Amino acid sequence: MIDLTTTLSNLKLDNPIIPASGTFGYGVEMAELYDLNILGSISIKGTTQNARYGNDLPRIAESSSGVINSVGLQNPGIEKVINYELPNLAKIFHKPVIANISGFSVEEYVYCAERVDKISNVGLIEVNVSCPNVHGGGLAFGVDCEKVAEVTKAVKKVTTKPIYIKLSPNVTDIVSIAKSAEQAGADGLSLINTLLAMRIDIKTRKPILANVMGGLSGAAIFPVALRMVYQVHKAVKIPVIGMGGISKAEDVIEMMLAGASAVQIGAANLIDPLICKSIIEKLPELCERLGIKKLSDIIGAA
Amino acid sequence: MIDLTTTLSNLKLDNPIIPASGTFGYGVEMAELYDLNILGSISIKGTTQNARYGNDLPRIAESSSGVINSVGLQNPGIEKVINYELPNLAKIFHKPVIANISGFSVEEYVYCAERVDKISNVGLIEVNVSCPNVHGGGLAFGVDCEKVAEVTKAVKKVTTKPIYIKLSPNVTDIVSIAKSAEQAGADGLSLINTLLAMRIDIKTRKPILANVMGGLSGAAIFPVALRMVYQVHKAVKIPVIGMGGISKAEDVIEMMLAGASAVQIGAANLIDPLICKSIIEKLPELCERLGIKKLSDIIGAA
Amino acid sequence: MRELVFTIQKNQLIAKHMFNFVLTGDTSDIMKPGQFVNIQVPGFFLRRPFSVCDWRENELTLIYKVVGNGTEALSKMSAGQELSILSGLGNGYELREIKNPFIIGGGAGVPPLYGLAKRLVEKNITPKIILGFNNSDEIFYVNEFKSLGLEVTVTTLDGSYGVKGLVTDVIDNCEYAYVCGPLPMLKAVHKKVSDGQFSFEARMGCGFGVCMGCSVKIKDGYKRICKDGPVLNYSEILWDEI
Amino acid sequence: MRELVFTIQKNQLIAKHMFNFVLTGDTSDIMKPGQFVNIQVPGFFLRRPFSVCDWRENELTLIYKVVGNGTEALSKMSAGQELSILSGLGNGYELREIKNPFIIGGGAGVPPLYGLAKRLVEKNITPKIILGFNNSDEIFYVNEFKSLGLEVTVTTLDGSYGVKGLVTDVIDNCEYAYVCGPLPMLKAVHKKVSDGQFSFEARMGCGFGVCMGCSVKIKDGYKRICKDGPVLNYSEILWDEI
Ligand SMILES: Cc1cc2nc3c(=O)[nH]c(=O)nc-3n(C[C@H](O)[C@H](O)[C@H](O)COP(=O)(O)OP(=O)(O)OC[C@H]3O[C@@H](n4cnc5c(N)ncnc54)[C@H](O)[C@@H]3O)c2cc1C
Ligand SMILES: Cc1cc2nc3c(=O)[nH]c(=O)nc-3n(C[C@H](O)[C@H](O)[C@H](O)COP(=O)(O)OP(=O)(O)OC[C@H]3O[C@@H](n4cnc5c(N)ncnc54)[C@H](O)[C@@H]3O)c2cc1C
Ligand SMILES: Cc1cc2nc3c(=O)[nH]c(=O)nc-3n(C[C@H](O)[C@H](O)[C@H](O)COP(=O)(O)O)c2cc1C
Ligand SMILES: Cc1cc2nc3c(=O)[nH]c(=O)nc-3n(C[C@H](O)[C@H](O)[C@H](O)COP(=O)(O)O)c2cc1C
Ligand code: FES
Ligand code: FES
Repeated sequence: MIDLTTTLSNLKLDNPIIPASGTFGYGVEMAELYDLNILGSISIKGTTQNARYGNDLPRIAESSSGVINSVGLQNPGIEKVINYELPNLAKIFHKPVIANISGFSVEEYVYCAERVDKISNVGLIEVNVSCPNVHGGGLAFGVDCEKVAEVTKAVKKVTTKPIYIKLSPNVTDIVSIAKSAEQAGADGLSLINTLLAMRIDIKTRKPILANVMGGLSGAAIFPVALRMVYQVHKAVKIPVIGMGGISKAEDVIEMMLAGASAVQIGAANLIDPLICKSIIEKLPELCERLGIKKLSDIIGAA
Repeated sequence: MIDLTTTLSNLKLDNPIIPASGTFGYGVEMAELYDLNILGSISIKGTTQNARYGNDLPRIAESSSGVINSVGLQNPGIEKVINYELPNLAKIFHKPVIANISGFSVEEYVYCAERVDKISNVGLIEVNVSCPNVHGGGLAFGVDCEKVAEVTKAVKKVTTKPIYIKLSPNVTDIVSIAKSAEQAGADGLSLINTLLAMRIDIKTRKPILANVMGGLSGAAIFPVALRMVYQVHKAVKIPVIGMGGISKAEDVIEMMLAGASAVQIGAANLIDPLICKSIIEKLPELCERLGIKKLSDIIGAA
Repeated sequence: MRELVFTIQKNQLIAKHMFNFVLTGDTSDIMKPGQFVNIQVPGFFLRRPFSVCDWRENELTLIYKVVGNGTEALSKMSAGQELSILSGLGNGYELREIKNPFIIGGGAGVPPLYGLAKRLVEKNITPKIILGFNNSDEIFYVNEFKSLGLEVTVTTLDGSYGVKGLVTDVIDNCEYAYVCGPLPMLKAVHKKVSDGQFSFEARMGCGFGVCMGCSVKIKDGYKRICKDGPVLNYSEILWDEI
Repeated sequence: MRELVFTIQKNQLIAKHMFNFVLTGDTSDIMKPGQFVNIQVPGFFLRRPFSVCDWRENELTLIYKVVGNGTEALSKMSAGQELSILSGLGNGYELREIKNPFIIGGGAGVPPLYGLAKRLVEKNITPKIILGFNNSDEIFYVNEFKSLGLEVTVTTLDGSYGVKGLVTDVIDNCEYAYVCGPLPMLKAVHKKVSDGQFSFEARMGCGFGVCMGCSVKIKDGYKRICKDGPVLNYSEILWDEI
């Protein structure tokens, strides 16, 4: 028997496969297709303090091996997530979940973190620092070491569960941002979020997305994500959840070799809703073939 | 008749199609396949002061819709380029070429720029600031506004031909770097160079590239390149040469709508050596279909 | 919803840029006309959504228009080739017990209305059919609707067939309409009818409700075109915002 | 070099993971054994290089081993399917007027040596053939070499066929060798022979000399495996650096 278990801080996962925030809703649609309890965990759609409709349509554009989204954090707000979505998910998924939270100010992050920290089926809090920092002029929190540290410290102060900071890849030096988060007390890191991108409709001569720009994800970004996970893992001591373009079991192995303790699967869910299941089913055989007995042994082995 | 001409500073091109530096050698191999004189121009392989062998093999890895290279600026050095490669190219290509130069210090950039400035078939000098800055600790010149400005000013001082600064996409804020180059006197900008990326061999558990990391290019990066060209075009007044993942005539239109005055085609040459020819042949028909009479009219129209 | 493999049986040009696409496979997830399927076209990242035009056991008919690279690639595929399809997506039209509804379609919006008309007829309802096209080259399925025994009015923009003008020019005294077509047509039609069901399009990430890529505001919150739609009710639609 | 379309004629498993791949198309760009072609496998960004095993007018034979995703996909293709191929790449072996050369191959390096042996025989040269494999499951083309009237020595690592051991165990008194195989084999062989031509592999960006992806240092500068190789001469190779 191949051992697929892995650990994120105090959270033990049956396997490293976690659907990524924003690509799995709150699980109910996917539960029509398969028993979600085979998953390592689930990262829920990013939650903000108040309900958000998000950006205007179109919100989706396509590219070679990728999808660009400008959903803009549509979510029902923290109260509804806590009172409705999370209990609902608890009925179909009997393991701790990852609560992904977002904010447009430090106070909003703190508010959301404090609220989800008390929820029993939340095992880990993932703090998405890729939202534009409205107080600080619109660039994302996640591109600035000090802002990342500030958010991390503030969130740590009000929580007891492991805090994972989800980093933006749209930066010159991912390593120094990762280190800032670590020094500020982050228990782990999630990377990467989407790459800032856009498409133009050559017939209308206008950007395809109503929001003009959006985030690129999918297989296209895998080698960039892998590079960042590799660099960050080498530079920090806290665990890293690796994501970005993972679409097959081989990619999971590669991402773990780069240093990921677990992985998230995003865009691939959209085009193949059974992808997480297929990967989990394929992992033992692949490990066997590669001479891996305990999957967590290979974390950062490259 | 559709007018495909476009202008880069004082350089008038018959069409906007330019093979990108490093993906077309010095033209001789491609000349076996077609008459290069159909091209708008050619950007030659990046030249450094001294001959460089570059990095160890393997230097090439693949990804979904992309290729990662760590060639490491193999080139015969500026003297041989000037005395052998450029005159050779002049025999088969009878238009001004783009001399792409690189350096590991400001002095090296200056040396190379001064030398190529005197060569008659050089129409424009493209300064690749993506090389690691050995004096400044190894991060590329191109990720730092001040360094970019310094290189630009120094190169402008010793040259008479248009100077285009080729920007690295591995930055938090491409716009401020573009503006620094403009303020320092750049006549135009080329973007983007490759995205820092890597792959790991899951059998050997080691990075595929001997150099560990390399640069991702090809269709995978098109929406990131398009976004950067769009942002930079909106922020500067000087012309932009757009590149990154262009692989068909439609991509050329899209890149020009985003703000490119001309485009370069890189990785696509490697997998389809006839791609530049095909695109040039397809452009008139496509323009016709899209109601474009003069291609340069659409620059930045999105 | 299920992920299934279908085999192409027929892929035939039936009007300008318009293909009749017949596939063999398990259709048991399709419950209602107006539902759609999401097709993985080889070489493209996202799936392409197409309304079910008609279905029976083991046979699915779609009609698609070549508008971009994905549909272009689809048009080059041939009988025997297999496709991964997410079947049984969306809510579909609810078959209301209204005696003489209108069915109003435009261009690439016509396909689902055929499956709808057929099923209304099976319920002894006799819809009045109004179909709008740009010109005579683009007309398709008029005879198929007629074969159901229905009265069909065709409009063309240039008058090259049927009534010259828009579908809205021939809608008269309509209490209830089943509608599918481009957004400007839907908006124009809503002003001419008192009630009805309208099928919408949106660029989709997933097509089954998890990505929020297709979410539109309605009077009482929002709906996902892919999961809560594509068919929305007249009264819930925010006509000024959509 | 030309970009051409070839049609698959045969794609047949002939040993463990090893496929005999026969294609129909214009072979006029292939001049010498040891040259290679670069195949666009649908769904993959880079082309895949394979040595020409044999060729005649309108027919190209390759032999490939399934080692990764691209060759896996190739192995699933079938007769009638078309492939974009860059044909006539690389320098190939120079056919030297040496009476009794050795031809030494290992595993997936054997294919080009068959085309070479055939053409040497046509020139009345009688090479001695030494082929090394891991075990009997992986052996292929031994009979084809024998059919040329040549003496063939086979080694297997596990002794399951022929001589147990490595090709180097059976090289005796070799003045000139044509060699193709994995790098460790090439290195080992060079120590047992006085002169010869060695065919190398490298991960390639282009395969026709423009990207410098495959450049190796040699005694007098560098050579691109794809354009100046894949066949290098014994004397120019930097055996300690390669
Ligand atoms: C619920 C639904 C039902 C549909 N039913 C039909 C049908 O029965 N017949 C038919 O001809 N067309 C139908 N469409 C439209 C069809 O999905 C698009 O024409 C098709 O996706 C275009 O793909 P492409 O690759 O050719 O275009 P491209 O422009 O190259 O596609 C690029 C991206 O944009 C998306 N896209 C482009 N146009 C549309 C559009 N109008 N709607 C949604 N996504 C789009 C594509 O899916 C793809 O993700 C339907 C759309 C939806 C949402
Ligand atoms: C000049 C030349 C001649 C060759 N002739 C033959 C032959 O006749 N028969 C045969 O079975 N194999 C041959 N090879 C090796 C063959 O090219 C690889 O096995 C093949 O590219 C692997 O593709 P993949 O997608 O299955 O592997 P993957 O590992 O999935 O490929 C990933 C990338 O690495 C490259 N790559 C992987 N292994 C090699 C390799 N050994 N050499 C070069 N590139 C590699 C691929 O081309 C691709 O770009 C030759 C290689 C070269 C350079
Ligand atoms: C439609 C969509 C919505 C997303 N929403 C969120 C979100 O709410 N919060 C977040 O942290 N990341 C969000 N992401 C980013 C993903 O969680 C993931 O980091 C990214 O897509 C890279 O992984 P992938 O290439 O596997 O998709 C979203 C991605 C997509 C495609
Ligand atoms: C093999 C290879 C070598 C390259 N060498 C250079 C170089 O010497 N100088 C340079 O400025 N850019 C170099 N580039 C970058 C390209 O010129 C181009 O900016 C980049 O590849 C993005 O375009 P593409 O996606 O069309 O390839 C190289 C790219 C590749 C793939
Ligand atoms: S397309 Fe994903 S929710 Fe509708
Ligand atoms: S592979 Fe491009 S030069 Fe050899």
